[in-house]
Amino acid sequence: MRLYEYEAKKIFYSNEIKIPKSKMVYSSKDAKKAVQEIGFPVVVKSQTLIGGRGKAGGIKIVDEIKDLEKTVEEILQLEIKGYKANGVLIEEKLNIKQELYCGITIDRTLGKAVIMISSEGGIDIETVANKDPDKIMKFMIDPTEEKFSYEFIEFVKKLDFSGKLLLKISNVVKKLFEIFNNYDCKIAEINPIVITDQNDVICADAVLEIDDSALFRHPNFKKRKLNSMNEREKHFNKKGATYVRLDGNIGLICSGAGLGMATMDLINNYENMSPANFLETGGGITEDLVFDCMELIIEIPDIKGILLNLYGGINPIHEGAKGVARAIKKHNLKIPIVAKALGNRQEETWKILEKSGVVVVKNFETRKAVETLAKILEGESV
Amino acid sequence: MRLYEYEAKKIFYSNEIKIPKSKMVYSSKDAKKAVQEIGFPVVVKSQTLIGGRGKAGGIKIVDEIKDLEKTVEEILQLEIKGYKANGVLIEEKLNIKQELYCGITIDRTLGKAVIMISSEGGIDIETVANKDPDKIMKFMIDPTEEKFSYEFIEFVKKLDFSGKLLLKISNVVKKLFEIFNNYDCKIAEINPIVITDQNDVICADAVLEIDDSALFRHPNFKKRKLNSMNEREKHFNKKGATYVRLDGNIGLICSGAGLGMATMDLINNYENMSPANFLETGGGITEDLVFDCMELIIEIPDIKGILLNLYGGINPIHEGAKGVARAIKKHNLKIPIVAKALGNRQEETWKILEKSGVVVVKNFETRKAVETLAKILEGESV
Amino acid sequence: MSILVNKNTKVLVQGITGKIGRAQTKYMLDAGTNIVAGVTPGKEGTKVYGIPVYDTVKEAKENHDIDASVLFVPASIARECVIEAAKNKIKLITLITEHTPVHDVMEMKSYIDKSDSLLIGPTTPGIISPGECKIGILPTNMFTPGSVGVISRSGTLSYEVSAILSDNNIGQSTVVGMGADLVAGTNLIDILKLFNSDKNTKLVVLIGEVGGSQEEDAAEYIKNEMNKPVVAYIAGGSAPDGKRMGHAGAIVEGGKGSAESKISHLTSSGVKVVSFLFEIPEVVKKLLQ
Amino acid sequence: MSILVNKNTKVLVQGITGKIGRAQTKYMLDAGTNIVAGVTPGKEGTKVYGIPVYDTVKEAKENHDIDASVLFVPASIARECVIEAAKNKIKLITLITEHTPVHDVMEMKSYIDKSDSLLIGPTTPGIISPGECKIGILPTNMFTPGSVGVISRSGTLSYEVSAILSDNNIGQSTVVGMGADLVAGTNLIDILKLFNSDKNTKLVVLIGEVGGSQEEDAAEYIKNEMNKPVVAYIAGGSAPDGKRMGHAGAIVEGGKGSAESKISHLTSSGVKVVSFLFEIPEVVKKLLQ
Repeated sequence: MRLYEYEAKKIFYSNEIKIPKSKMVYSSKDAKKAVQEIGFPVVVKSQTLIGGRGKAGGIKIVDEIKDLEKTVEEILQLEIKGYKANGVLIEEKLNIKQELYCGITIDRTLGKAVIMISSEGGIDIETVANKDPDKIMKFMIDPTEEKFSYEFIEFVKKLDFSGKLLLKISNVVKKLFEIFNNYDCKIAEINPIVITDQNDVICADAVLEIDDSALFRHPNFKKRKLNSMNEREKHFNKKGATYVRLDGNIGLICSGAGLGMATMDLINNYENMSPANFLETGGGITEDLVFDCMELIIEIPDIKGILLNLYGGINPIHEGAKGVARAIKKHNLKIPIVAKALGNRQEETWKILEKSGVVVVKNFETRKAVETLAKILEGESV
Repeated sequence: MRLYEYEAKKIFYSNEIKIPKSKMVYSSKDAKKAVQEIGFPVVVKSQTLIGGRGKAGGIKIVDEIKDLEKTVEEILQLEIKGYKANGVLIEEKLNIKQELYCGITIDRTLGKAVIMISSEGGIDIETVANKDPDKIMKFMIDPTEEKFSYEFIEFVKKLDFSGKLLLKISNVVKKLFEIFNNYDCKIAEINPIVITDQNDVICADAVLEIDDSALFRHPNFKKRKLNSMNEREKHFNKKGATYVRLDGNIGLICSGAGLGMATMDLINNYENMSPANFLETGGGITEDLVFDCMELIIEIPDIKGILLNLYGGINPIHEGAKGVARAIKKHNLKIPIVAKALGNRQEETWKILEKSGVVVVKNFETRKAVETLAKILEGESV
Repeated sequence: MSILVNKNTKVLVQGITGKIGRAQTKYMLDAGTNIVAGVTPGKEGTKVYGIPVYDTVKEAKENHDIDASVLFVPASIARECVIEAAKNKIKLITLITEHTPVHDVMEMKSYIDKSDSLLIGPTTPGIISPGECKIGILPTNMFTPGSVGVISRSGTLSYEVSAILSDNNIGQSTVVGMGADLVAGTNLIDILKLFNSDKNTKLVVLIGEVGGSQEEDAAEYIKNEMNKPVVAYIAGGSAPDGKRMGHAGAIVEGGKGSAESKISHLTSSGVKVVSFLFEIPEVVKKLLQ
Repeated sequence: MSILVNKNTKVLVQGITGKIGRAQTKYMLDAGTNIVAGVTPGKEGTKVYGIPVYDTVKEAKENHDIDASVLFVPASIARECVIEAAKNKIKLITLITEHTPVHDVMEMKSYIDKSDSLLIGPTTPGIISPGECKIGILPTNMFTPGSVGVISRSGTLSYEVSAILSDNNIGQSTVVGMGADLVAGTNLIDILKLFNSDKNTKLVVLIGEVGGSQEEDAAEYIKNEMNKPVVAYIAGGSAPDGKRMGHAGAIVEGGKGSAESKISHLTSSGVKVVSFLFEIPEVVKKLLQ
């Protein structure tokens, strides 16, 4: 779960990381009020979860009141990669002397948090990373060992800071690491950390992504996530299923991410077929879950066929089959549905599916199931 | 800083340890209201920081409304070891099947927390400890290593519990240990943990003592402590000084606890002298602090003389001397004051004291200073 | 004979009395697994399919020889249960549980790395040496004994590829599901090493997927150390991109993580990378000739 | 010659730029202590009485040989500063700071116990080997060189007893303040052992006080191991009782902790226990004859 910049900054503020004066608004009217408190010039920032908003025109500086309304309205209307902003943040403009970068994430191979800092922060940080990786200092953290203040100081010294700036920057990195741990983050990032002309150290942007699996430890964020979902999404979320809408014409229900990806690879191999969605159930299959999956897919316009690809390891696939049967009956479905369902209780599963008119492919190869669906769509008999 | 039972129970409750239904009241009128919620029979418990209140009559069971007012008033008026109650706790009476003991404190020699549990809790726990120490299980905790749920289960199993009771009791011990750590406790104790006839596990009493040195991490309790102090006590507290009122006639100001105790040993050796107080400044001597010490002592009725015993290691004893001089001048003090003050800047110190009429003993032995004061009080010249 | 598990492996089931633990215990027993004990706190004295249940791993260990533990426990306590197994010196720990917080996984991995134990998972289907021992939830009927080792980052694809191999009369020495989470207790290289020194394994099939740099690291190991052929498939070449999440992930991965990167690293290490799973039997047969 | 410190001991001062750190650095230099560096984060490049200041212990260590560190740091960060010294392998760490939270002390002690370092304090006046080296805040003029070792749980009484000894022409090999907190980094026994094997120490004066069971434990050691005479005083025989705080403390101490208990344990271990400090010189003289 990624937080909006303004949400992340609230967390920073309550953890004693300095942030610019700012106010979240949803209209140009409120923006005017906000500016009265903050004072010109201000930065107007689109609140969206999509990266690259700066380059897409989602961040604008406004010097005078006459430009405010227009800029705010523009940014509120601006779509970035298909997404509109969830309000704008009106923020004091800092007098920047230097921009630093600090990002904390997980090194997947080592299974350790890695803290990265660079004295060349800003929008081009990835270019720095590619061209001059030595300019980004990296520190691996053993999660069972406490990290002490002096270690953050030793670390930040490698960027050649000294005196009060050394202490201020070390403190920001330490606090960010505490947030990363306390909020179960997968990513905690400040880009840039701004050193102002007054030698203040202020966080100008904020990225926090909380691990969805850990939301049970963060009831407020869990609530906020559930509030942003409809009933079906809530059900999916509770069961640990993943659904991503795509552009194609074949509905897909798979019982694992790898299987789903492999099935998509196969579907994409046919000219007239492409996945309309990516849907993986994880290990939480129930009749209701698969029923919901089916309803979700048949709502997609121009859907031509459905492919189920399920394994009965931990999953009770016979229960899933009942969900398919229920959906077919309720919606009187006529589009071709092909299923491959193997593993524990497969015979029972096949029986239920076949009774509902699903074409069951009893082969081990997903290819055969995709082939079968392709043939049906071509009008061939199978 | 010891918490009242009702304060400790609030902490227990917010940490998901079960406590009896209860309400804190300060009058018999409010007690009646409380009983309407709780229902008879109730236990009326004096809220005091002194141990042994049960044996002193500070805990009474009330079965009927007719006895309530009298019992509450009696307990509100009851003095236990010279202290009146800070209100009474009205509490549901539990149906007790068994009483357990759980106490967590610090083993001073090892420098480790020690968790103690016994299946023979209740008011006679110290008798159990003396007569049959094997009935109290002890576990030493390395503060740098996390203690896991399964370890608490392993631990509580030694009391021969099983099934749901095992889980409930282990959970209470685990939560109490979390409280011990999170609230910087020196002592966290539940005596008794009650197993009810319904196999509920409920904490019937609660002792928490928070480390005064750690109050900076617990601003709410720091505030509550400061609120209960007058200005002078606040000053003492801030400087880390300790003051205990005793029964004698000789005021005492020492710059360390050991020195204070040794000086008391010497004073007690004289028939007509005994300490009126114990006062140790710790390492925070300032002019104001010692001035306050002097004012505190001269308020004691029948004070016959004052002994200062100061070392200038970390302490600026010349500053302390200025405080003595100021107090003498302000209150036009005439009672004999003897000072032994040695170490860094001792000559300067002596000069200030002698100028104010203090008898300065320049010997290394505290005995000589005590002797000198005794002689003055006997009317001998020194 | 096989890696990690064989017919002598004595298995403990943590979380044996839950709905899933109970059902999967039955399937494992049916597959011939030598389950000797179970653990669920508060349930000591009961039995599940004749298997005695204990309150703690310590007691199970005191009463039985135990080589391996498999966990069907809630995600919220997975961390503590894995550490309990490791502290009790169980050599092989398999965590089936999905949706364990990644910070918990990092912590358990840190404990494991300092111990003599090996952790498979979380979100793993487990391990099977067909005909000898199954630890986990893999559907037994997909697997046949043989001499091809299978390592898969995806659970379901480990079934699919094994079923395809079996269908083509290519049996498996051991099939290992690595677990699909952001952080896995054990990396591909650790398992490759075991297969490399297992006499009965003649060839290894590696099923990777987009994300992380395990396949790239494995490629390096294969190039330098591996003395038997490796066939690989990388899932996710046509998968949708995740939403972009800050720069940190990109900087850490440093250009690795895409299907292209993985395929090119593996190919240049001498691995035969196929585009579809169904191509595998033919390639394997050719390489085993 | 002495224990713990001597004229060759190279000393670091943590918290050297604070008011107290600065003043005490001067007193230590005046006492002949070989202070080679100081640490205060953010103050690197400055000097205190000619001593170079660094941001971290690590850098001080890189630039100087350091045997011992003495800390004048706020109580709230004492834990981290002690651990920083220990992690940088400084052998002797003396924490002068008062009012450190006891949970912090337990944590630092746990780190120290797993390291090769020794922690004196917190709330200690420090250590002095008169004429050679002073680490801490002891007022130098109380002490003279000689062959009596002094260990004191009370800071001020370590001054008093040394001054009385000096006044009676009995010099001290080393005087160690153990620290007055609930938990001390080092216990009496640890220091007794050092004195026991120090050739220059002929007799040990032990100043205990009520509370804890260190003196009782020391009595056991003295009885079994000590090969030189010990004279003791226990402060607090007439001190007021603290308010009663639950049963836990009483159960842990199990009857130990009172002046009576300590005196009887020490006496029956062959220690000469005096009732007043001023009796010590005479007893010492007799025992040294």
